[in-house]
Amino acid sequence: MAAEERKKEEKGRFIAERRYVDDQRIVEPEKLEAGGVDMSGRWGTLVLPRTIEEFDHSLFEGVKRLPRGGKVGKCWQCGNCTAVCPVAHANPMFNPRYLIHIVRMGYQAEIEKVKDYVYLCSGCGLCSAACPKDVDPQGVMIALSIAFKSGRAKGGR
Amino acid sequence: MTGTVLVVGGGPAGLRAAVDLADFGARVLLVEKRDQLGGAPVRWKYRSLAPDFTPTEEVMGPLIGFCESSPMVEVHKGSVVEGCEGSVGDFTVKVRNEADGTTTEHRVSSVIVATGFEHFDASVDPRYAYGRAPNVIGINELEAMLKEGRVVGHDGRPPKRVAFIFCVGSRDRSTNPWCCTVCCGVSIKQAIEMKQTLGDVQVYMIYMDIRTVGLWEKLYWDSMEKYGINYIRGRVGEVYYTGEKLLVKGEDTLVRGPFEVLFDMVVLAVGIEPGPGTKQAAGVLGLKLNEYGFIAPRQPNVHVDSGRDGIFLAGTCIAPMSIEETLSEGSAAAMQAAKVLKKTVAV
Amino acid sequence: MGPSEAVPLIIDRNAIVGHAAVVDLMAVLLPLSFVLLYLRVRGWDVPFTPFGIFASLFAKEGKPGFAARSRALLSATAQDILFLKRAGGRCEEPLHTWGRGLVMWGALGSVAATLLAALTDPAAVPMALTDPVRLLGDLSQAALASGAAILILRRLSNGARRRATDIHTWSLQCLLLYVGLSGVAVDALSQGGSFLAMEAMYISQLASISALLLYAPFSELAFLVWKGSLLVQKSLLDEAGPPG
Amino acid sequence: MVGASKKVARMLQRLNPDGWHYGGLPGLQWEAENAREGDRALMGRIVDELREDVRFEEFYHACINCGNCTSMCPPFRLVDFEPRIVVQKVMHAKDEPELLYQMMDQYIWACFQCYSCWEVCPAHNNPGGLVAMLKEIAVRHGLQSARKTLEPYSKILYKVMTTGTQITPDMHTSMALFKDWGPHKAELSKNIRTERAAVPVETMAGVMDKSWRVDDSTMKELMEIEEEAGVLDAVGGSLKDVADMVREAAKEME
Repeated sequence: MAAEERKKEEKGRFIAERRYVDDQRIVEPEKLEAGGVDMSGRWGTLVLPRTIEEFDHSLFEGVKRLPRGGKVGKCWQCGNCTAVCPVAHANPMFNPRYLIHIVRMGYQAEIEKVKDYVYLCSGCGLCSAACPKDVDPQGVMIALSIAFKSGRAKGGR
Repeated sequence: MTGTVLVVGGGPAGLRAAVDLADFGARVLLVEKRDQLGGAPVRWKYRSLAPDFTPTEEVMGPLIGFCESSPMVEVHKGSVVEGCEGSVGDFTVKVRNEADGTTTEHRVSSVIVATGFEHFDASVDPRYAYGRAPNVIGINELEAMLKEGRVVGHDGRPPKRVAFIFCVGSRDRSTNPWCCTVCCGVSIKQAIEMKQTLGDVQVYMIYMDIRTVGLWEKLYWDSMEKYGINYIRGRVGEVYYTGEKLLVKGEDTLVRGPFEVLFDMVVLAVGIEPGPGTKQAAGVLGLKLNEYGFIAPRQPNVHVDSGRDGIFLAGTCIAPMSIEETLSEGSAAAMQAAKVLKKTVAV
Repeated sequence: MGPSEAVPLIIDRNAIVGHAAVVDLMAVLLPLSFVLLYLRVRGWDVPFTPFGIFASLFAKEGKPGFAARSRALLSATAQDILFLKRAGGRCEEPLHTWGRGLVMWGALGSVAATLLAALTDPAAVPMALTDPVRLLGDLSQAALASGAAILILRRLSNGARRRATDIHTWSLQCLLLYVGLSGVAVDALSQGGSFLAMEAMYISQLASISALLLYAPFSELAFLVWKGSLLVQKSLLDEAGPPG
Repeated sequence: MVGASKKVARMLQRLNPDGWHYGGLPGLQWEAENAREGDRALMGRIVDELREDVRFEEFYHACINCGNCTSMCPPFRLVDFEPRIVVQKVMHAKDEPELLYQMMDQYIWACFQCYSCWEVCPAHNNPGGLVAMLKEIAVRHGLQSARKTLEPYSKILYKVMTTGTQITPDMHTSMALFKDWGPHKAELSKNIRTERAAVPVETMAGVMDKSWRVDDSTMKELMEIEEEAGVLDAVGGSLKDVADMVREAAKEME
């Protein structure tokens, strides 16, 4: 465990703004040889771009069909839900507005990053009361957590 | 003393003013630079008008029909006002016909300036590849396509994925620093029409702010809730033609993610800017232009008052506005001209 | 599964609904409720159902062994359910936490009291008012009713919240309220009411419990049970769960 | 300062434990701690210095959060760095100096001053320029972060200090005139690919020379400015060899 973590920390340690690069996007070959010269170490380090190249709405369409997820299409990203959410206040990795948006646009990498936090929703319903567009974010969180696990909607396993 | 009013510009504001004055009993001299009445909605073949998808003909048709047939309205198409002397109640204006070069002189009681606007020329801003890459069109061109009921790319195939880029030539110090106020609503209206026309098209609105003022907000809500149009908050830095599709580069500011996505068609929500006609008319009539090139009213909150007695303003030559506002401004200016008439010739 | 077995503690031998009939009814309804829950969760097309948690106890993958997993299961149950770490921990208002807590504790207390009563006196003859088991039952029913009342009033008190609440939430909370209230009423009637009134109340409580059992798999409760057990499973298998 | 208002305290709390800011977008915990442990007086001074700088008026107007700068930003493709956030934090610097300070740890060092953002900004802000100013301030105050981040860059820093930016004209794709290049852009970029191909890769020295022909007098002036502005002294503490290299180079030219 400890060795694994150390390895993770050492990955890309030459990058000045290392903390702003996602772990999974740093590629560092164990051994790199070019023209008979050993070039392992920083020369082989590669940072994969984080550019979004495709919008994919299949997961979003799946969410719409799940119980209580039907109204998610109304969301206009005002952020009222996140503003009142006591969970988001304590742990900002849980952000209803953000979750809805990344699912809508199908940003796979982002979904992978935060999908386990969706279960933090306490179901207090403050967001649904605050939502100006009647999206029922509390219900959408239910639908999202099912969707992330469901085989029916792409994106969850 | 004369009972005639000169209306410069045959667009919505000018036509409305002419119709109202003729109804009031005044004679109207309507001078239009182009060979066709109706202004921008007719010239660019607008399919329908926001927010209720009213067909353009329904709004413009009666106005044009009235002006062309009424004995009270003397229409000079293809003409411009070249000179204006005198004062309120008795101006002498020269109207030159551009086609045959003949100039006629008229005496008028007052002048209504309604010279309208031009769509921003997106080729000025290189980042949108307008004019260089195919399938990059302005909302004005899309309107004509929608009117034909045939939205296709340069290869004749309907697009599967379309991006609308908002605020092109608006809210930018390099081009025009003002907000054109209507192109959000118009773009959304077109996106909905596109969905209705094409069916299986994915539409993405790349916006900075959605400014669907007042009752136009319904368009915004419906587009999302009924038509499933996607909104991405951000601004596009570059449109690049790959030889097949258009690569649009931008940032989704809601997730802080860079995107580079291929589109079949890019629609630029080109803004409103004052046209050469406005500048020319202002020069001839001795009106002041503001820092943006629109005609500056005496007091910014009172649009009709040009600052010169007997000359009144209406429509988008003062500031960007929607067609409903333009029409009411036409009526408002007609009222001012009527007041002058009442004082001088007692109609 | 809520306060399902909250059978009142006074069951006379001459009662219209006999003890055996109640046991039979529950023996049918409880498994049916579980089956419905299973089917509902399966209907979402997710691989994990709440019953998978028992399989996880014996699963081969993951680090800790069976004993450690059992301990983890117990502690997660205690933390999340008894002490409301998840369900109540992130409520904005203390009142809301209390509402949830009372419902949770009341339901558990009712079940415990019923089981105890059944164990100590299978014939279920009337017990003295001071009987600890009976006291537990009464208090639990009252807690359940007041908890449900808090939840309902909380939703009613705010216009926006009222509008945002869907019919399933209302139905579930009203059912919980009625189960608790009728339980208390049965006991009160047994002390001083007419026999018929008590029996009628008792039958209505049985009906409400049955309705709750049949309806729970289709209410939000199914989701809560699913989500809760999923999180517990995650901690059992020592997967990196989200930091609470 | 003790009071530092409940709002600030609450905000710092928000940064903890996950270090989020700006509407819950992911920020960074270690920097939040950096800001909390930082000297509040210093944070205020940094903001004042930034605002009093003569370039500030030109580089900063107001940010409308459109994201145009970011859409053209090369580091943004790889790193979670956004010129938009830089300008936002500069905009709010007076009220929230700790956020600006926090950013000076690793964040701003992702920028390499290509000024693409400057060209596209509809409000004519210059995020790259603001980052440059912030970097200077970090160096001037000898912030730990600046030392740590700059250490591996001694040689490059030397290059920047003596000859300016590292961007070559052909690396710039936009049609618009790149303000920093002056009228010689076209001439410089005409043969640069061929010239570069001829340069042996191992040396890299030739490449650098080709990037921007800086006049000897300009270079001398640049160094004098560095010296006069006290930048060399500030760097001297942590990057002594760089400062020495600059001084030597200046002497050689005399």
